[in-house]
Amino acid sequence: MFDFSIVTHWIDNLLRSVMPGWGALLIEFVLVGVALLLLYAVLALFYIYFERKVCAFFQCRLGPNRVGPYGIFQSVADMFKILIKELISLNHIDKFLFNLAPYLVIVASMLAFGCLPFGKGLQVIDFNIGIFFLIAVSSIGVLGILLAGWSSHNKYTLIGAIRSGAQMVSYELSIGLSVLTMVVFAGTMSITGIVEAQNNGWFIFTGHIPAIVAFLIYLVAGTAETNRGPFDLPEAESELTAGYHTEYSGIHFGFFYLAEYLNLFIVSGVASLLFLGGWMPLHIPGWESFNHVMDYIPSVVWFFGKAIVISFIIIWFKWTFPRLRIDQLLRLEWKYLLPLNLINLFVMVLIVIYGLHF
Amino acid sequence: MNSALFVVVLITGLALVGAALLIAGLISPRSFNPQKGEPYECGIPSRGESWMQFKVGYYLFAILYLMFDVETVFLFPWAVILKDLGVAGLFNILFFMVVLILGLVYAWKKGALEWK
Amino acid sequence: MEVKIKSMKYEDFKDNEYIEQLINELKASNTNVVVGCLDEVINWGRSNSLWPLTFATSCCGIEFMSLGAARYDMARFGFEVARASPRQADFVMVAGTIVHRMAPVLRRLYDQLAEPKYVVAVGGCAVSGGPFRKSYHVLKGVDEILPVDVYIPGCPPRPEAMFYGLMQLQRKVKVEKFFGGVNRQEKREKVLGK
Amino acid sequence: MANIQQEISSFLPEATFVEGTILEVSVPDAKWHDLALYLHDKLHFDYLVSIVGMDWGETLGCVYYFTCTADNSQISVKVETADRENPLLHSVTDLWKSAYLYEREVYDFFGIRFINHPDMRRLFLRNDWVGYPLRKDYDASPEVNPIRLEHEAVDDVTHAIVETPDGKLEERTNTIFAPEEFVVNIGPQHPATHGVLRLRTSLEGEIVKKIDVYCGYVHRGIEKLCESLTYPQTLHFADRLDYLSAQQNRHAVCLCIEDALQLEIPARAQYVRTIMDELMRISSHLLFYATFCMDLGATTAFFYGFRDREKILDIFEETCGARMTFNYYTIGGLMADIHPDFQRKVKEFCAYLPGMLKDYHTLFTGNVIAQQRMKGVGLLSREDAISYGIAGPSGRASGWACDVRKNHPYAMYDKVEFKEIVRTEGDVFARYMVRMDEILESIHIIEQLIDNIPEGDYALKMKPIIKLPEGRYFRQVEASRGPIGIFIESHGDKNPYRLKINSACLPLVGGLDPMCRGGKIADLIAIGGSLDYVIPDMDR
Repeated sequence: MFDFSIVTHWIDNLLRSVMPGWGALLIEFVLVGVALLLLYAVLALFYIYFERKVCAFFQCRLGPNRVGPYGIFQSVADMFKILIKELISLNHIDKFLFNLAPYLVIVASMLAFGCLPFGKGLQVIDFNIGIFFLIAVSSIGVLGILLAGWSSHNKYTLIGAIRSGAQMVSYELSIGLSVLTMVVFAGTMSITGIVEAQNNGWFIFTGHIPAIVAFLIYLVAGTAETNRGPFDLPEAESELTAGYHTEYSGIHFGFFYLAEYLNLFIVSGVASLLFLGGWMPLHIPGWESFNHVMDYIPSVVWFFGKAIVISFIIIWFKWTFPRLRIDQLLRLEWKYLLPLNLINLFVMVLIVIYGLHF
Repeated sequence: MNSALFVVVLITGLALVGAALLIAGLISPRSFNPQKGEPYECGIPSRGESWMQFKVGYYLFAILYLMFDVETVFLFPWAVILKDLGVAGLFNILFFMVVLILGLVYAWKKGALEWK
Repeated sequence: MEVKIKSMKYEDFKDNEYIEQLINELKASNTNVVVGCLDEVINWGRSNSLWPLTFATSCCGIEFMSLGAARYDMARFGFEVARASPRQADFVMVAGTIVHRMAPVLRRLYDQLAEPKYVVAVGGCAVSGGPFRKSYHVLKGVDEILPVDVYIPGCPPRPEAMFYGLMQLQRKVKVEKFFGGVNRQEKREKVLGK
Repeated sequence: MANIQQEISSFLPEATFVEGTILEVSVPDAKWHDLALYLHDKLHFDYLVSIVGMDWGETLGCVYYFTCTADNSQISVKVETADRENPLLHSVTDLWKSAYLYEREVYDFFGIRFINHPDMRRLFLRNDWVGYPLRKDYDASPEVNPIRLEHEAVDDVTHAIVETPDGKLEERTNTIFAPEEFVVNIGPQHPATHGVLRLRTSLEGEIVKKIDVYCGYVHRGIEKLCESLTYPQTLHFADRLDYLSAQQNRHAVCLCIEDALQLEIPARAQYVRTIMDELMRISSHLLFYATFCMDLGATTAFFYGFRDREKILDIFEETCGARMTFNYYTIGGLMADIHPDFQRKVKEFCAYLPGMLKDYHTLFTGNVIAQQRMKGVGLLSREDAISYGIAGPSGRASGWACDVRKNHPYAMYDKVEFKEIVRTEGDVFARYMVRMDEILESIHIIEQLIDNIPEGDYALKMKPIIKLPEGRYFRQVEASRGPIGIFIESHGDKNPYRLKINSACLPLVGGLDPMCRGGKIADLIAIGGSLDYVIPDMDR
């Protein structure tokens, strides 16, 4: 398995040999920033295209196919368009909060994005409380949505914002508890540690029933956290026209659009990290030659492959289920997911203490 | 190193938004008319203020959420060292959790989990 | 300069005097190479990502829905993301009769659209009042209150006709100049006097 | 009928009668409310079908059509007033709730104000509109009512004329929304109002407190236009009313005129009309499925519905030459014979659709979220359905057997065997299921007819100018959304003196407010979707 830290160390040494340490650091920081930005943009464009194609095939259509081969440049065209659209100046809004909201949304998703381990040795931020940090920053995004809705001085956006608040206070809990379940199992909060711990089998296999339950809860709660159907209440096209971002135009709206897809990636990335071993290849204890073959597949492919498969499932949700109503949404969380989660956590604790796992 | 990288990522995010806004601000067209800045409400002028007293039906959920979220924060450190603590650790935290779960059951019985 | 639209030969499109005129103007104006190239890239993006406003009043609206549905699938051309909010839409398809009561609403929607914006008049009613031309409550064509870019006649026009009209709109977008043309940057003070 | 005539004349000796297919009673306005009370309580005419405003030159007035839901007998009442300056009639909103919108419509078109009506605002026209367009002396010059681009002022109070116990008339104001209420406009440009309906909705958090319906955003004045056209010319408007029941609407106009002329339509035309009507119903219900699921957020179902609807449109297109506005039925038969492939294609389609319907049910109906969104939401009792005049599939979902095809059969409906789908729950789910089951029932009807289409003429030879004998004619046909009624008053000319279209959709929005109160915004969307109104039909 290729370790990307070799590359980063090589660059580091090369830079340090030609310039003082602080200069090397500076250049490295810039490189990290640019790489992150590029990856972020490319992923967003890919995801927009991916979702459109996937939903088109669910709906017996073809989806974009005119712009470039198979329409792969469709989202690029959209990006150009959205970048040059007018930014409407509105009269009655709270200007500061209105402009702050897209920053919050993008920064939150960018920070969470930075925590993800894209491959062996390819991780920007690696705290020893990484997973905790990830949950913390990803919840900032909802704040952006709340502010966007509130500051727009529009009744639809206000309702959208309030809905997103209700959704946040509920599903944050499920995410927290299902992640907690896995932290109990892994015994560490460091992202590297969690991935390394899955060397001998992904948690979803080794943690058997509680891990599977936690995985399902995480999928549901993750879908809700990203405001995607069937939990797209803050946006609710057929109820609130465009929900919390009704008043946002041009690139302002583009940020929300971008962040929505990136959050989709982040949620699926975290799911693959916690349950499917992150960039770890599929290892089955005892099958040495099989494990060896799996090791030849680059770690980056593993990570993105898993993330995309989970994204596909989340997209599948969206295009299959009708939207929930706000009281049903809360009932689902507080009366079903929360008790289930607590029980699941307890079972997991017992399993860990008595070593009942594989 | 990590905290420095955290700042780098933060700045990257800010730079993305800032740069895109700058480009958009420079080249995007602009036009004005009296109706453009008004709130959009299906093509009809809005009636009165939008920032008015508005009934938020879920404040009880918010309070419950606070409780449980704080609980989760306490649980995380415990979760990491659970393997070392063993059964004793479980019972210590179980007492803490039971109190909270009783709280949830109480709220449920009181009907606080119904949307009103 | 030739306007390229995939799977439509240029000769098939030559019937539009207005666009030919725009092309000739463009040829005569000697655009700077950098600006010209940038223009082309931006216009490529704009013309391939025209998002309609979900707006329909009557029969033509159902054909507009058919346009988005499985058989015709306007997503193929990048018209996919029908936005319900005018802030995010690029053009409004006026599908159906516009009556006196609706006129201020439509005008407001148009005013609230973000620049650059286009109007497509779909169907006899929006083009000229159609079968209801003599009525006391019907606008004799939406161009009485809005500048219209493309007219699609029919009662209601078939989805194929709508596609043809939308491609004409794409063509129009492609030959427009963006810098110094579409991106006019008005000053707030000048227009609103504040 | 003679029986009813006797009872009425013994109750009200000054009433005069005109015999016809529907008995017509004329009463002076002073006695009208007493008679209305008698009709409602004693004779059980509990369903107000329509109020037709009329301008007879000297006098203004209304013709009311009532049906007794117990035995489906019909009666009409004519009330008139000679005061053209300040015409007043007594309101019957206290007895039939559907009168609320109908009387506002009459006020809008004729300027007749109704005593005791709580809310005398304009319904279709701007509230600063000058004149009453359906009066014969209306000044239609565009200078009087130019296109205004400023928004109309919307008041939160309305004016009403109330009769005090001692018989005096008083102007009162009623409040619609208090100043501190949170009022949101849902519509006119909204993805889920199925057109340009505007609902001013007062909210308390997510909960709907009150809905005030604004119509007229696509009011095209078809009734007035018809008055200057000959009878064959009026037909083409029918396709553009409720464009999803184009064939049935046209069927209603043709039937009304054919009834007046007492024409015997060739059997071939009757068969084809019935088949076309049912195909239209299927296509409309498929579109209902598509848009309703879309309203609830199940976008994929939208594409499924539209995909199968295209197959019907193909069949229509071969025979009629159009996808939506068909122009197929004419007075005395059909415009053209059916396409040679018609029978084969229809049979293929009838074999194909039931399988797809199973798919629909697995995709949407069986879904837990969908069930939770639909069941127990938007309850409408049978009494309310009748009182609000909510007929058609929505009425049948509340347990009211109101199918015109059964009650007053026309075309081939008395010769084919079919079930009237009636459910008793009266919620959104029932309204949805009634429509889904009606698709199967329509297929059943088509299957009985498609192989037996008799040879022969497809139309009678008609003169280009048709003159109807003098009189009032009213005819109902079951369209996809409920009964569409066509009222024609002929003065023996080549064009109608008054042609009134009694739309199936207008009463539906009348019932929106009581159904939605206390529900969430999401429920409002679901209820609106399940009622499946078509705005151009409502606004005409």
